[in-house]
Amino acid sequence: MNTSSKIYNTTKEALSGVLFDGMIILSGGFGVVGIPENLTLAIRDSKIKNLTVVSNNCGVDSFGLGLLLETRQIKKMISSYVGENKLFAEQYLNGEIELEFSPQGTLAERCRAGGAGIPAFYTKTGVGTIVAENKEIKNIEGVDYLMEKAIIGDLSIIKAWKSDTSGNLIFRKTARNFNPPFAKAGKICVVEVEEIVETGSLDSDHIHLPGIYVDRIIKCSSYEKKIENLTTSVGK
Amino acid sequence: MNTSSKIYNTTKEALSGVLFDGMIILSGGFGVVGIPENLTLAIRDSKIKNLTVVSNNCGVDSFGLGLLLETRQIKKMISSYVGENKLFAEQYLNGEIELEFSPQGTLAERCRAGGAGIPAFYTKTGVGTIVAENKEIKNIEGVDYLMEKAIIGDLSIIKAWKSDTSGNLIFRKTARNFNPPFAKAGKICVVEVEEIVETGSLDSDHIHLPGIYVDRIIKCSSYEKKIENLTTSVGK
Amino acid sequence: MAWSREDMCKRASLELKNGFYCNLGIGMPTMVANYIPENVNVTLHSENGMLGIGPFPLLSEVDPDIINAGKQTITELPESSYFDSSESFAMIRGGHIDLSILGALQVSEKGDLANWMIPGKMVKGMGGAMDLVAGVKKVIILMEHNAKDGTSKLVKECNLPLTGMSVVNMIITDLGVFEIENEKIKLIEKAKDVSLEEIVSRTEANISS
Amino acid sequence: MAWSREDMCKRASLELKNGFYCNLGIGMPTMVANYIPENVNVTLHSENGMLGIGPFPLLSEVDPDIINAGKQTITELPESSYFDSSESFAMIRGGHIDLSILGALQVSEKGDLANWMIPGKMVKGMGGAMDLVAGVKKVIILMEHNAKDGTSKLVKECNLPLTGMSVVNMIITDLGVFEIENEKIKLIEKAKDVSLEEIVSRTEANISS
Repeated sequence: MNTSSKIYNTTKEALSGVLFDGMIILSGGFGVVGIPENLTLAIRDSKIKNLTVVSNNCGVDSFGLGLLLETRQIKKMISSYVGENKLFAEQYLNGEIELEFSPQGTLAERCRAGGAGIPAFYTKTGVGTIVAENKEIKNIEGVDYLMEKAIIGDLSIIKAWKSDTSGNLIFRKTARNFNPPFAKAGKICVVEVEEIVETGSLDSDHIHLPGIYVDRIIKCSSYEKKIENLTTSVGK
Repeated sequence: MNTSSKIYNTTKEALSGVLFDGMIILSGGFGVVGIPENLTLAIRDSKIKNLTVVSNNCGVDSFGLGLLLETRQIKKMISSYVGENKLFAEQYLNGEIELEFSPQGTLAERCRAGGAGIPAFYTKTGVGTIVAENKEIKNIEGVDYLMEKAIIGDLSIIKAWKSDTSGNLIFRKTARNFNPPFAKAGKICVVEVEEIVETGSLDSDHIHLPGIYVDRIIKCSSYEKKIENLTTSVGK
Repeated sequence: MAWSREDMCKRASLELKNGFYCNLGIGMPTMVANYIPENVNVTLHSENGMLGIGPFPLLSEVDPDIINAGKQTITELPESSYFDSSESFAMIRGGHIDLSILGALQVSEKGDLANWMIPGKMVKGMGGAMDLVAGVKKVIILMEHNAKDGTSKLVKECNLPLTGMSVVNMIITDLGVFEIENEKIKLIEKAKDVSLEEIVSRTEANISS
Repeated sequence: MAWSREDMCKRASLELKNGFYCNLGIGMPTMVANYIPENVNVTLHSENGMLGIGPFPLLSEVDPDIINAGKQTITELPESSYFDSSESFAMIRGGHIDLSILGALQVSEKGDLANWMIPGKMVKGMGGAMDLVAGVKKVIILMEHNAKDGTSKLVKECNLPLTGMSVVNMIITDLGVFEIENEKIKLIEKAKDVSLEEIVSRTEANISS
């Protein structure tokens, strides 16, 4: 099945040799949708520490990145929203964890830039707010913009729906979110997927993330896919 | 069929009210693949002049943007490569047309930035070359980068394969190229397509360009799809 | 008599014009979607990567991979499309979204907005709010006119950390509708049976009309 | 006896390692693809928006919507994917392409490259060459050692307009293989039956070995 040798058999193997204390990890997902739940478990079990984790959110209590808070493996978070997590609040107020807020769109773009060889860009987002502190302001054609710098991670862990054996990826619905830009911004990108298909069985016009960005693939059979806010309507 | 009123019946109607002398037009395509051949004809027939045209290439003699050279409607080109066009060379050497070279990736990114609200970004491309003349150089973490500014057009004309009635677009093979970034960077975007399908018949996970970027759609039945370099192999 | 929350949502829904692409914030702004007139075709954007938000699903239809920015389970529509977060915010930052309706803690006369942080309390984060107010063509704030302690939320100067500077175009409260023009707040519509005097007395900011 | 063009392409093909993503320039570099060993799995990138370039099509298979950066008709492979130009150059600029092989007019001792413009003659444009040399991990130049008039293309300083500064890692000519290290050109391999004396006499740049 595997000529490319990108496919691994366990999450532990898929992360072997790429983990170290103090590293920067980009972790895909929005809320708990599209998060690499199984790779996160493997990082917990690896016991590496002093991590800087870039993720839009920090999971919820006892799920996703919340697990790495329990084990105190995270030294610093770069996020746009950490409101769903009591343990985060506790550790932050105790001074046990650092926090850098990046507006959601700026965070996505900083990683997209990191993957695209753009070290910095200008944006109106955050001008006149605390986000602008210690950042260069440039006036371009009469408007003030903030310079934001790219983010590059030592490792990206992401979650896709399907991969082919070359690492071409397809995501499903809103589980795509931060996964593609984070994949591109990691020096190494490890992806967990629900299904691996033969190369050639995905439509070449509809690859969401080409295999060039994917170093290692692990198929996981267990997905909890927690729902944060179950909202439903009644039938007509 | 049309609730969104984005669909027009002729290329002339699809461009009515949006053309003016001296405007900036972004024209999709690479070589002559994925170019808006029919909208280009309608622009020729509109007789607007003094155009600044942003396009990776300038068509070939008597096809694509080459047609607007014949009628001398183009005042300035912003391109990365104009080598396929004798008439361009002639008008350039006579001083009849201005030319701004932008490296191909920088050109694509300047338009992507224009569409994404990023007025300027830094890149290594072109540092130490004539492309860097009169541009700001910034040293970021020991490396020199060039500041490149976004491009926004008064109008984008692009070519897609299929559109649904909401303007969600699908491109085909290498005919995608500059069309999506140019679509995003135009104040108005007019797209010509080979087929219009009902909204709901395209896969929501596989829309290349969401309808938010598309203002007007025209289905064209005539496609010449010229081939510049026919290269073939013999069977085994 | 001031407007009810339903009245406020209905009034806000009149700002959604046919063909608009809109982003509705968490809370009351999300509810505006329930009042969009049938003949008005609006496409709702969710910053986590979706255009064309449908209604909440039946329990049997719930799909954990389809949520909105408030992490609520939702459904898709025939015109829906999905994309990644960098693309989603390119739409926002690039000015392709026609209208955003958001909640607020304070709005100043200049249109400064504070809606993400109360120092001293735990900070949850700005999420996409700073991007929305900086990028979307028109920003409408939908909020109670006064805080629970009675203080005015329309202020001369915000003393809470800002979400954006000079970014608000219109404010809809339980007392009326206001526009920001040339760094002034102008009353353009009063809630039924609410007097100008009441509005002025309950507002810290200067109001012109 | 200097290397033939086929020898040069074969030598260049040895630089394509298993698992590499490569971009091959127009002309002789494109031909290197014909010499990739069967057990080496390389994915070819085309800057107009494709990964996984296949061979030229049979006449009956020609598809005008599938071309490479040289505007030649090509075919796709099972692993192929298509994307837009901004994404294609994000791959290049972001350092995701392992190797680019390009032609040249001049290469200097510092690794400066000139390959896009001869002033006074009509200028065709740099296309994607400036992006490739600035972004790709390793840049190999494949060129004749001397121009048609006999002048050396390995020079002390380029006098033609540059494509990039200090960007070339390796040069393969009909006389041998050279690496640029610490702003010096080092000979690492001579073509069969070519002497060091011949190489030095036909080269303007200083050569160390």
